[in-house]
Amino acid sequence: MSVALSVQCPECAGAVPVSDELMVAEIVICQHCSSELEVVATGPVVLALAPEVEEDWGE
Amino acid sequence: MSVALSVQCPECAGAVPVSDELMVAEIVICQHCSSELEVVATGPVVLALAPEVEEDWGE
Amino acid sequence: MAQDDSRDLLDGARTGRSTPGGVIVVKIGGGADPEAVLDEVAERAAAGRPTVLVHGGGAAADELADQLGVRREVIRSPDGTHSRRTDQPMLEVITMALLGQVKPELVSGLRARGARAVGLSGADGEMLTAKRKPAIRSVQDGRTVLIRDDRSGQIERVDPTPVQAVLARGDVPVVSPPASDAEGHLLNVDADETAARLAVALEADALVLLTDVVGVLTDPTDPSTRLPEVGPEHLDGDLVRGRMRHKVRAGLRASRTVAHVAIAAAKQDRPIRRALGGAGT
Amino acid sequence: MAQDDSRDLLDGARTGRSTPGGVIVVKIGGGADPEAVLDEVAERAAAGRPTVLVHGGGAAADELADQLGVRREVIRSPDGTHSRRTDQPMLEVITMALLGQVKPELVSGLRARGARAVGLSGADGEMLTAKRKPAIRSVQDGRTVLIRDDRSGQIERVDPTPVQAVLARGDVPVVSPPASDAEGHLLNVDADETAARLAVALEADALVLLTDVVGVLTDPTDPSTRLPEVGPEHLDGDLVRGRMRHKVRAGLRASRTVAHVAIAAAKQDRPIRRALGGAGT
Ligand SMILES: [Zn+2]
Ligand SMILES: [Zn+2]
Repeated sequence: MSVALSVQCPECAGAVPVSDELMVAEIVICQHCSSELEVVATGPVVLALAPEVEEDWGE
Repeated sequence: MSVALSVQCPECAGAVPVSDELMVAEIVICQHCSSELEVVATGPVVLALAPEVEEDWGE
Repeated sequence: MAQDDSRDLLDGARTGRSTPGGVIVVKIGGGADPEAVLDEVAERAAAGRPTVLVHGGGAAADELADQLGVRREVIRSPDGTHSRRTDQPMLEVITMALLGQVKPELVSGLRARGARAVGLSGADGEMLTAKRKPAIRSVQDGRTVLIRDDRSGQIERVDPTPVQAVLARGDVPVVSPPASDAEGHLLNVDADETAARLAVALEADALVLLTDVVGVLTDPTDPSTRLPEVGPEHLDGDLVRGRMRHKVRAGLRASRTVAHVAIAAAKQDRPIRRALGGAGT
Repeated sequence: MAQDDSRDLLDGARTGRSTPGGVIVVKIGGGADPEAVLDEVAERAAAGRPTVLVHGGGAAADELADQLGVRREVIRSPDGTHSRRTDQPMLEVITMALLGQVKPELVSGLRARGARAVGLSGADGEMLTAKRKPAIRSVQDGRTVLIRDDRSGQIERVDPTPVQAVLARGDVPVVSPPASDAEGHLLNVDADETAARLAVALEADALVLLTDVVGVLTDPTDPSTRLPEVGPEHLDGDLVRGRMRHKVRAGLRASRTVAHVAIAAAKQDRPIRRALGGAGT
């Protein structure tokens, strides 16, 4: 059963919908600011800005 | 049950007592000539001169 | 990676090339039967033509992991690349398989053919220094998940000196992952990348990546779809998938400085010569 | 193997010794915690004092054999020596454990301490050429049985060139079995013998065999029975048993040409210095 909850985006403070099916370390996208967020904890869900995507192969 | 059999020593032709408990690759000593003999096969037992003892450690 | 008539490359003396000794780097998987490659490498060694043999060992690592009960997983990154999930137990399995099974077999095989070989890993003599990514993205069941315990890395620095020392003696270096980081911790790196980076660092004349297919195929099940040449554009879409993306990417990077780069089949007669003659990609 | 004040040995520069660079050979088991030895080896390397680290790995091989379901057996020869039954599966386990587990750990440990190390096996560069005995005698339940599938051998020839090349660069060679025969087949050899033969071939100043006991003990359970010195007569009877016989034999052979030979405990502070100072045998 999915409960309609939301958590504040750590970047823009917008409402990010979360469900109890989210896994720790999962990535969710904030629809307001497009930031990649990481599920740092569940029960309750805590979000943080996800680490940068590092470029492959140097250069 | 051990049957009183003997086989000819390949070196000196003396009688070497053998039993059906002998294992392949086992070493037996001929009491007549003191040679080291190897059980090459069982059922029936076949004996051959055992390989030389190689010296350890060179020299 | 253009087709070239490789005969002048292999008959090095006639070309008067000014590259250092005409060394070539050959990479094999470690799963496929190495007999034909070993024959050719030993032949080159006997003729005084320096060759570096790089190997992986994914199949051996998989089998050993299963025997030891170590979990195997494939990480599918958002860009479509597949890579092995390398947590600490898997890193130990990879190390055991590459250094303790595949490499000794290749060194033995070369000696049996009259060549002298020296096994090296990236950790030896700081030959390959790598850096791990603290967090990597993995796509599972439509979710993207961050993985932080991964012990794989990318090669940051290559010191070819240990390899050159072996070559100077006329021996065949047999090189593989793992690499180590600056603190000495082992990291798994891609064997194709290893071969490519070494080829660049050694200013090699050629890099040959041998695989179990005849070349880069748009349809991996259909050998007739072999591409005689590839360029960076081939990596943009979905045309090249899975492990072959690693090879193509490594090959393209190397081709900026290495004159001849080829991807071809290991399971043929004289695979190195045929690969450089254009039989692959 | 006499007691010596080792300070002048370790402070090589002051003695004006004419031996080549004052290299010493240190052998560890591979089972014991290597931390103290690695500390000291890294320290020596930083001070420009060449050290060769030889290792075995019986405990690691035993554990891996059990995990893989490979049978373990000890061969008790008529003269009382114990050796590992080394059929082909066990040889593969030994190779995996020594080259794929113990050696990478030591190379990593040295790098973590700021030293650069290069792993080598006897098969690399034909460093150790061995010959197997076609038939060995094993005493089981009072019977003597011939074993013909044994893949262990004795070292026939030592080529120290690969080790010297690593030392010349200021790096630490980390050396172990297996060796190979003239046809390239791997053979297990004794790690203590490996260390001793290398010490002789390198004209080393010292050979230190580190173990889990404080020295050669007449009663292996009682450290107070440590013999400060041993000679060939100690091998005649039953005084020295089991694995220690291998060490004593190897040490005695080496002592004909190596000035300082010691057998001592690995599990102490600064084990190398203390061993050469007479704390062992
Ligand atoms: Zn936001
Ligand atoms: Zn007789």
